[in-house]
This record gives sequence, C-alpha cells and structure tokens, in this order.
Amino acid sequence: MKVLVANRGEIAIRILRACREMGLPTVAVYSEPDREALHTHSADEAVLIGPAPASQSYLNIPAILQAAHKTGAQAVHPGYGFLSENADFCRAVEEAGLVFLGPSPETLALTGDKLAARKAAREAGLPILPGPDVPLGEDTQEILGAEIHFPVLVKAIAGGGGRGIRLAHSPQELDQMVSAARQEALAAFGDGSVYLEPLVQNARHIEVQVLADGRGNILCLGERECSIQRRRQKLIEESPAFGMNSSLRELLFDHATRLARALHYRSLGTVEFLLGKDGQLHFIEINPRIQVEHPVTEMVNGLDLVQAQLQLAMEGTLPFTRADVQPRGWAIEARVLAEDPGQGFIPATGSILHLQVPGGPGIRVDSALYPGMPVTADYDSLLAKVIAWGTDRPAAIARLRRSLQEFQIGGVPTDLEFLSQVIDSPAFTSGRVDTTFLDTFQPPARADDDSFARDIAIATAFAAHQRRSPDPRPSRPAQALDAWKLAAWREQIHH
Amino acid sequence: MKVLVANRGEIAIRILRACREMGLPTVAVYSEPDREALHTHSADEAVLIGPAPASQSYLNIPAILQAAHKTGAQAVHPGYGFLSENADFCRAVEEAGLVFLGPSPETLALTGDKLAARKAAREAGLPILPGPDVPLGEDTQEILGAEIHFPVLVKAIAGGGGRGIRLAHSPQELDQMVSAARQEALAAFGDGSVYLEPLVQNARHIEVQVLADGRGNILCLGERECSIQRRRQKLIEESPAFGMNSSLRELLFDHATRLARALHYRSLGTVEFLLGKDGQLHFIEINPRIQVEHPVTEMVNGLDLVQAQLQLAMEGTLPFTRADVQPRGWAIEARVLAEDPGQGFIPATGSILHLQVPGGPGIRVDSALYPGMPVTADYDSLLAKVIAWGTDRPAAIARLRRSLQEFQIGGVPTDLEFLSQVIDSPAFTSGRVDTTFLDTFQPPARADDDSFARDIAIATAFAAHQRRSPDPRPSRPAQALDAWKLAAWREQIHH
Amino acid sequence: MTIYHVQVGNRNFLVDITENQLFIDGIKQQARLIQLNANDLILLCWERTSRVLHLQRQDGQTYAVTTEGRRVIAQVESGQAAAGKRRAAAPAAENQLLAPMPGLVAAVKVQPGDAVEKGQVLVTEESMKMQMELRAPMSGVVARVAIQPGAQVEKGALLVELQPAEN
Amino acid sequence: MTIYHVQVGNRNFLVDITENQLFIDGIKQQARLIQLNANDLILLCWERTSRVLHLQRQDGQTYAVTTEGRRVIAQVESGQAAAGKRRAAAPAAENQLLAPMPGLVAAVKVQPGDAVEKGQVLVTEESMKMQMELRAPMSGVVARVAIQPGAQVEKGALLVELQPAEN
Repeated sequence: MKVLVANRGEIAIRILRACREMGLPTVAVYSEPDREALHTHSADEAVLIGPAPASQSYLNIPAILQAAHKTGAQAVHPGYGFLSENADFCRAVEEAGLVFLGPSPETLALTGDKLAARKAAREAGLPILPGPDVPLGEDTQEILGAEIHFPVLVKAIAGGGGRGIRLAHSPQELDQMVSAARQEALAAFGDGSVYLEPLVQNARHIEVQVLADGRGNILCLGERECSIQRRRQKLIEESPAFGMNSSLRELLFDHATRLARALHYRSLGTVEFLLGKDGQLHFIEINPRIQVEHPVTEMVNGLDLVQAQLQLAMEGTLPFTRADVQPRGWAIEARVLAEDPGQGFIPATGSILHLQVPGGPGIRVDSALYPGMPVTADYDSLLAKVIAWGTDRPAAIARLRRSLQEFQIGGVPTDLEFLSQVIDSPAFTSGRVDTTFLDTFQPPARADDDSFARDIAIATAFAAHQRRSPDPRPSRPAQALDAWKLAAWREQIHH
Repeated sequence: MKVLVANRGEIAIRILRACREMGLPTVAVYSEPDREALHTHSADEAVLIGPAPASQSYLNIPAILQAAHKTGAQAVHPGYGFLSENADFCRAVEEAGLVFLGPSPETLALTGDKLAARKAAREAGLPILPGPDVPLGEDTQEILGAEIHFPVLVKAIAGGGGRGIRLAHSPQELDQMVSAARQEALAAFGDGSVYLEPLVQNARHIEVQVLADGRGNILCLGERECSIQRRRQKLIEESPAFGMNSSLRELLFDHATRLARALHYRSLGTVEFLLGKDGQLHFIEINPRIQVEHPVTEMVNGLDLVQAQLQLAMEGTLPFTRADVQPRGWAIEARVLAEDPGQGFIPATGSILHLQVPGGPGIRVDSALYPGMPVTADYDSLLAKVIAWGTDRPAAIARLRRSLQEFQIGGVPTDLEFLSQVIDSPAFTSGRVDTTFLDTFQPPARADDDSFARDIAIATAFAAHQRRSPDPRPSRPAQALDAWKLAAWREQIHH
Repeated sequence: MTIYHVQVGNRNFLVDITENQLFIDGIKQQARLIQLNANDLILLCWERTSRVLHLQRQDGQTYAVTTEGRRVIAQVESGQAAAGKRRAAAPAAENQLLAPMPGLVAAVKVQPGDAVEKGQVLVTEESMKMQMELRAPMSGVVARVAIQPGAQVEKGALLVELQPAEN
Repeated sequence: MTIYHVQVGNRNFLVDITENQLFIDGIKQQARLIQLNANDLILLCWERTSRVLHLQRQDGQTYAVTTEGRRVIAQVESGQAAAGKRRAAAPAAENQLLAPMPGLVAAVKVQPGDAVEKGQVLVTEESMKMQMELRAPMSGVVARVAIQPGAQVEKGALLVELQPAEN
C-alpha cells in the first residue's frame, strides 16, 4: 500500500517513519517554500502542490488528489490540522478509490459540526453541558433574555484546534466576542456560525484515546491530561492523568466507548472531556484524527498508533486486543514552539543555526528539524515535541526537565525556557493545575548567579572583538572562508 | 551525594544524565584534548586530570582522587573500561572515604583474574570449560604433550573487553599466538599471563544482567545476546535473546544468581556465557560494571540501571523488587563507530561537520556528539549507540533499520552502512548467528540504482564548480563570509 | 586595548580585551574561550566550570545568545561608539502600529480619519495559524493605513499611523 | 562551459555545467541544487525525488559524500586538469610501510638490515584502544626504521622502508 502523506512538519515525519518501518512506499506533498523541508526529502517521492498559502497547497484537495493519481498512491494519511477533519476531502479520497486513513466521511461530517457532535454524545448517554442544539442567531441581545450565566464561552460550530473560541465575561462583552469568534471561524473554517456554552470554572482537560475498526470493536488506549494550555493551545500533555482513580477511568472509557459505538467509529479518535472541580465530567468534542499528543499514549502502552491505523486499513481488523494494552509508567510531552517569550510569545521566524537534540534514557523527540532549516511564518510554530517517559510522574518530570535543558536551538527564539519553568512550578509538580493555569502563571524571576550574565558579556564582547579585529595571522579573505568553515578556528584568551 | 564520573564519552554523559535526573551534583574529569568534550561541559564542575594518554589521565588514580578531594565529591562512578574493573582504584576510592559505584575491591580482585573467576564459578556450580586453574608456563611445547585440542583460545588472565585473546588453529600457531596475546595483555593490563581454553565452535554469546545489594538480595534483569562481534568487540546486542525458552532462561538466571551470591556481589554486574550449538551453557567471565549494551535491558524492562546503582549506594537497598521487573517487547542496540569500512574498518578521525540524529517512536540515542566535535585517535572509536525498541524482534529491527538510515554523520567515516547491512542479512533477521558470524559475513554488493552515483557526481561537480567560479553577483570577499554563514546561499541549476 | 560595553538584561559590563588578556570592570579574568564549530558555538571555560553558548549576531551590535536552554539578548558597543551615544536610541514611535511578527493581515478595522481609543483593535494579523489583535498604542485619529487585508507583511512593517486628536 | 570528470566508485561521469544548465555525458538534466546550510549540506531535487548530501572536501579534488546512511568517495577533476593526466597517480610505493591510521607505535619488531618476508609483522600500532599488526608489503631487507616504540604517528606516516634482497 503506497501512502501519500497530506501534511508537513513533525507529523508528516512521524507518519513517514511508520510507513518506512512497515515497508510501505511513501509520497510527500509540499508547498513551494517546503521544497527544502525535511518531510519533502524523507519520502520516496514528493509532489509540489502549490504556493505557500495553505489554501492553495495543503488545503488544495484537487492538487493532492492529482498527486496521488500521478504517483499511484493507494492511501492518504491526513495527519492533524489541514484537511484531517474535512469530510469533503475524505469523501473525495474514497471516491477516487483510495483509502482514507481516518474515520468515514459521515463521521467527519458529524464531528465537524460541534452541535451535531453534542447531540450525538447526549443521545449516547454522555454528560453534556446545557445549551440549545441550534446556532446563535444574529441578534445576540435576544439570547440575553434567556437564562444565561456569565462568563460564557462563544464557540465556533465548525471549530477545531482551539480556534474560533472566545470567552465573554459579561453581557457587555458578548457582542464583541461573538463577532471576534465569528470572524476567526469564518477565516479558518469558512463558516462563522457559533453557539454558547457555559464555562466550567477551573476544569481540567482529560481525553480518551480510542482505536476502533468501524464494526463495533473499540479499544480505549488510556487517557491523557492536557490542562496546560495557552490561548487554548495545548502546551504540555501527559498520560495517565494525575490522580486518576480506576472508577473515574472506567467511566471515561465507558463514555468514549459508547460514543464510538454510536458513531460506528473507525480508526483513531480522541474523545475530549472537561473534569470539573466537583469531579463531574463534561463531554467537549471528538477529535477524529491522530493528535499532536499521541506519543505519550504510545510510550506508556508500548504501541505505535500510526502503524495501528495503517494495519487496520490494510487488514480490516484491530492489530491488538485489550489484553495487549499494558500501560507502564508515565509520559509527558512538551511542545517546543518558535515563539518569543520576551515578546508575549508571538510566533518567531529565523533559521536553525545550531541544533543539539536531547537523547538518552526515556526521551523521544519528534521533529522535522535539521541544521540550517528555515523557520517561516507560513505554517504553525511547532518545532519539536519532547516526550519523556519514567516509571512514575516525578521520574518523567525529572527526565523532561533534563532533556529541555539539553535541547539547544540557536537562530530562532523558542519556548524552551518557559517549558522548564512550567514543569518546575509547584502547581505542576503537585498536579494542581487546570486549563486556566497558564492565564495567570508568572515564571519566577531567575535568581541568576552572577556568572550567567557575566559569561554572556564575555562571549559577546569576544565575538564583537573578533569581528572588528580578526586574528591577523592566518590571512582572512578569500580562502580563509574554507579555513573558517572546515577547521573551525580556535582562539584563546587566557591569563 | 556529589558524584564524580571517572570516564568520558557516551557513558560519562549517560551517568551525568542519571545524576541530573536525581538532582545529584556532578563532577567530570577530563584530559587535555577533552577540554572541548561534551562530558566536560555537561557536568556541574570539571577537573583537568592530565594529558591525552589514558595512562596519565583516565587511568591516573592519584589525579582522580585529587579531583574528588578538591571538589568535595562523595562518590565515584567508573563507567566501563578505564579504571572500572581496577581493584586498586576501588580500594583507593573507599579508603579515601568515598563511595565506589560498583562492586567491592575483593570482587574486582577476583573478577580481574580470569582463572580465579573460573574457579569461583566452578565452586558455585556453574558449567566451566575444561582446563587447569594455573597460567600457561613459559614453555608452550610442554603443554602440547598434554591433552589439548585445536583450535584453542589463548586468553589473558587479566583480560577484559575482548583484548589479550588469540585463537591458535594448530600446534604450529600456538607459540605465535601465545606471544601475541602476552604482548597485548602486557601493554593493556600490565600482566602478560595467559591460559588456554577450548574453543566452543559456533557458540552464541548470552549474558545475564545482575543487580545485587551485597547482602544476598539479587535480581536478574533479563538476558542479552551479543553474538554480533568483530575482533571480539560487540557490535550489535539485543534483549531478550533469540529463541530463548523459559527453562533455559531459568537456568541462566539460576547460574548468575548462584555466582552473585557466592561473591556477595554488590551493584551492577554481568555474567557472560557461551551457548553451544548443543544447547550447553559455558561460563566465560563476570563483568563487574555497567556494560556498553545496558540500554537494551533498560528499554525492555522500563528501568534505569544507573539510577538503580546510585539509589542502591545511597539507600543501601535495591530500588525495586522482582515483581517490578516486567519485560515488554524487544530492544536492539547498534554501535556507531568512527571507522572506515572501505579500509578494513580501521579507526578513523576527523570532525563532526554534519550531524542529524534519529528520533521518533522507540528510538534512543546515547552519544557524546555535538556539531563540530573533533574525533581523535586518543580513545576508543564509539561515537554513538542507537537503541531501537519494538513490540517484537521484527518491529525492533525495522525501527533500527529506519533510524540507521536517518542518522547522518558528515566529516568522519562510520560503520553506519555496515550496521544496516548486518541487520538486513537473512542470518541476522532469522536469528541464525553466532560469534563467528562477522568473520565471514560479506555485505551483498549494493544493486545501486543508476541515480545514486549520478546524484553524487552532480553534487560534487557542482561543489567543485562553486569553488572555481563562485557566484560573482554578491561580491564574495570579506563580508561575504557572513552572508555564506548566516544566509546560506542558494544556487540553482535548472533547465 | 579595546573596551566593550555589554548590556545583558538590566546589567552592564565593561569588558576590556587587551591582546590575550581579559578584564571585566577592571578586574582580570581567568577565562578561556574556544570556538567549538564554524556555526558560532563557543565554549567559555573557567577553572572548574564551563558554559557552551551559541551566538547569533542580529542587527548591528545585538547578539541572541542561547545557553543551557535559555535565550538572552546582549547589546555590545565598542568603547568609541559607546562613548559617543550613551543609549540614545529613540523609543519606538508611539504613534505607529508596527507588525510584531511576519504574517498575513487578516483584517483592518479602521480607515483614515477614524477616531480611536488607546487599546482599540486596529488590525488583525495571522501568523503560524494564530490570529492576533493589534491594538492602538495611543488614542487619536488614524492618519494613514499603510496595508490592506490580505497583505503579507514583514516583522516591523508599518501598519497604521495615528496622530493626536486635535481638540 | 566547464567540464568535470567525476569518478564515483568504479563509475565515471562527464558533468558539464554551463551557466545554469547541467549535462551528464552530453544529456541535459532537469536537476536543481539547493544549499541547505553553511556546512555543505546539499539538496539535489529531481522532479519527484530528492536527495540530501553532505559534502566534505578532502585533499584536492576528493570529496567524501554522506547520503542516506552511506558514505562514498568521489574524485572530481575539471576538464583541463583531467585532459592532461588521465589517472597518472603513482600507486603507493611497495617498499614502504605507512601508518594506516593515527595512533601510537606499540612495538617495532625489526631493525635495519633484517631480512623480512612479505606478510611478516614489522610494527604494532595502537589506536582507539585497538592493536593492529602491520605487515611487510614485500619481501626484502629493512633499509630504514623511521619511528620508535611509543611514538605518536599521523595517518600515512612512514614507519619502515624496505629494499629488495640483493641476491
């Protein structure tokens, strides 16, 4: 089965690795600026599908189908984001006689409509937050007459990935937030419909990984906690969830299984819940695709979820049984993003001028980085995921801390230091976090030893000195370039 | 407990990682050329202990003890090689009031004398190859009168790490091999004594990982197979061993436990056996230290052996019980060496000019590499270890293959391609290997597609062309150096 | 003798490099610097400790330094230059809204002549799949809108120019 | 027009680079080359396939190329140079024993005047903890011993020189 990967970045690399391990030939697709991207030259073949804007490349259904046709690909893996939740894409793939590595078009049509998903979940017996099953009308003042408690969430019906969501604290804010959510949703999903949902205060985000064969055989592969979020983007995820007890876990699995069964669910999916301070679960949505945070589940269970997807598609049956799922230890993932913590975490661009990737026991790194790689503003800012496994949560945290310190990226600002500060915070280490944690988290001021700033001053003064008065001994111009490049000059200052 | 790591390279990094994860302060020691080594700047403190020759630095007991004294280190981890099996060093460390992270001096004195270890193993009821318990005398002709079958192994009594061993095929060869073994042993261990041991034809190398507290509590943490050897150096290792059945495993564990008990063994150790074609086990030796190949045991069992050593030393008790040892799946390690397959695998030197380390699911990399690192002839040629885990042996092999292809090292020749060829050989994939496998293994001639050599020709012609006639548009000299370095010029040849 | 004024965070250092000797604020330092590779990876050794730093020269005298999982910006001025202008750099003009990152202008909410309040959203920019609302740096009147929705902008590009209200 | 003769393994290519066109053995190639970073990492793109190569220039016209887990040596000669001397490089002198790798001379087994047989061990060298026995490349008489035990030698250093036996 020749697999076309309709995605880029680390998830494209992740899927290509699974295919390569299974001996499956692969096709990458790429946009013009991604000609130099690692995923483009990691596949057996690669096809250009358009210019930089995703709408003309990674969201360009005809171009992707044409690439599959041209290369003879027999299956399409959509990854996450881009077209992964798009029912039209799934349908077009299947109508072209290809295997779509994900749920059926009917499932995607339902999960892509948050209100329809809510309704299906309610009918399957899952706990749903109150609210009507219809979109909010144009006149928001009308709804203010109804029973509505603030703060309230404004959510895009076609939303996903944390986009198209706004929080209104008061009736006065509602109009502004509805229009902001509509605008973001329209731009992102082509649909500005929104609905309102009560805010669960200080909730934790808990989700269940599901693998199902579309014929009623459903496996729950453990839960994940993803409460560490910034701007509704998950930043740190772990499995299992802190303080989970077996009765709550059974309830979670039971909910997820019932929903998957009702949807005749096929392939990988994630059923997301909020866990209130009162211990109550509330269904949020179902993510019908591989998740960014899937590696924590893989490390704890010793399974390969992408290979499982591929095997399921090829053989029609689940590649393992409930008895094969034997969780061990604890795994935590941290997302390394190209962003500038010094400037309010705005996305940053640059080139990977220096790269030292962490390794050793219990560390997995998923990335599409290579030395020299350009980091552009065209796509999302995820540079790498570091996943640490340990026999228990403190051991996993200790390994994650160690590996974040080992990870050296020069040339583009990252959130590496911020991630270290989060996992070192007493709230995180003691498991007392909820989805609002990062709203108020202030990293402690570093008690720098004097040597830190001093060392930087020396090194930069030295570099400036070298620029002004390069060592006159080896004559610099022309061939000196090679000497610099290959021999790495060594200059010493000593007493 | 402040820990001094009396080693270098990947094992020093491995130990420093364990200490950092446990929050223990660390001290590195380094020789002059290792001032730029990763282990030197990965520890909290680093102390220079001498010039390049190991005899004056990493084997320099007074200098290491002085470094411990100067920094207030409370424990010493010897790693493998160098002083790790040296009873005098262990004794000196303990007499200085420090913790030696390894067995007692008495154990090391015994394991360092192969004949004494044989005798102890025989007394503990282990199966020993026939032969006298005394060294070979000066007159080898004398022994030829006795019952001696050829081929026969000449082994250094003080030997270790595969050194000081020669194979004599006939009485005519014996003198030459004895003198070669004596010379190598004298140079390496300061002791030229040798003994003879019958050769077990087509044997497999099987070893048992032991962890013991010195007071009779002994855990066997699975077996490893290390039959893929070249010049008696292990190249590829795995756990579990291929085709192992539970009765043979129980026998192995029983042997290892009985020997460890007899020696009042403390800390980590490995009991090594040959497994003959007839299914008979033969004790070889006991390695009283962490092994290069320990990560395969860690990945299968989800344990951290170095942390276990440290915890045992700090708390006096084993950090886990037999019930905690729950093996899962299969792990295989490949040693990436700086050597030139094109020239008979002689050690190679250079600089790490390009480095792309494999990652993703199931892959662990232990190394001390960084971009720009010099590879000198001063120490051994181990650049990195790649360890792949999978749910079964084929899955582990598939991941190892994939990660060896991902691993890019520019600037120094390596055995990466050879490793791929070995794991792709039918003998390896079907588990039909013994310790003589690599003696006769010939990698199949690559059926290169035409594109391979053609692509190399284009790229190198292009590079030569660039050197001769650099792009005249951006004026090259002086500041062009920065343009080259930072912007990475891009030149295109197209139709 | 060459003197460098270095600012790291809110700390200032006077570094004096004379032949192969190094002084900080007049005190001789027993440090040793080794360039580890051609990509500006530097090893700074003291007697028993050392630090690996990656230096990325940005515009002019600014370096982004990455070390031990942290990233710090340092300003270096040589003695002569520093003596002339002691941190005379003008603050960013209050009346200009600049793009904080490269990206796509998703929406422009104002047009010339509009009165705006400080903090009011003027432009929405999209970058790396994130939308950000860019707000007025001051109250006033829109003097100029320099971009259109759909425009691709570089970091620092002028988006909107304001002028104080006249009354 | 610039012509390069490239030898890769036992295969020879005639590469012609003319402005921005590329010919191999006279046939135009639709290839595109991109330098990925300043450390000689090159991307070679064909229409649907591509290859990343790391080039390390060694002495003169020799490149060590690393790609997809393999390492290959390529010889490049420009047209003019190649036209002059078609592979006229002298083979390594048969009467010299050279160090195959940098290392320490552990033992020297012969002295000047000794008669030796081809294959006889002359020197033991130690490198990266391995001992290797270096053998006589021909039968003859030891003319010169260029090193002493304990000497540190570079790769290619002359160790022992032989001359043919006189009878």
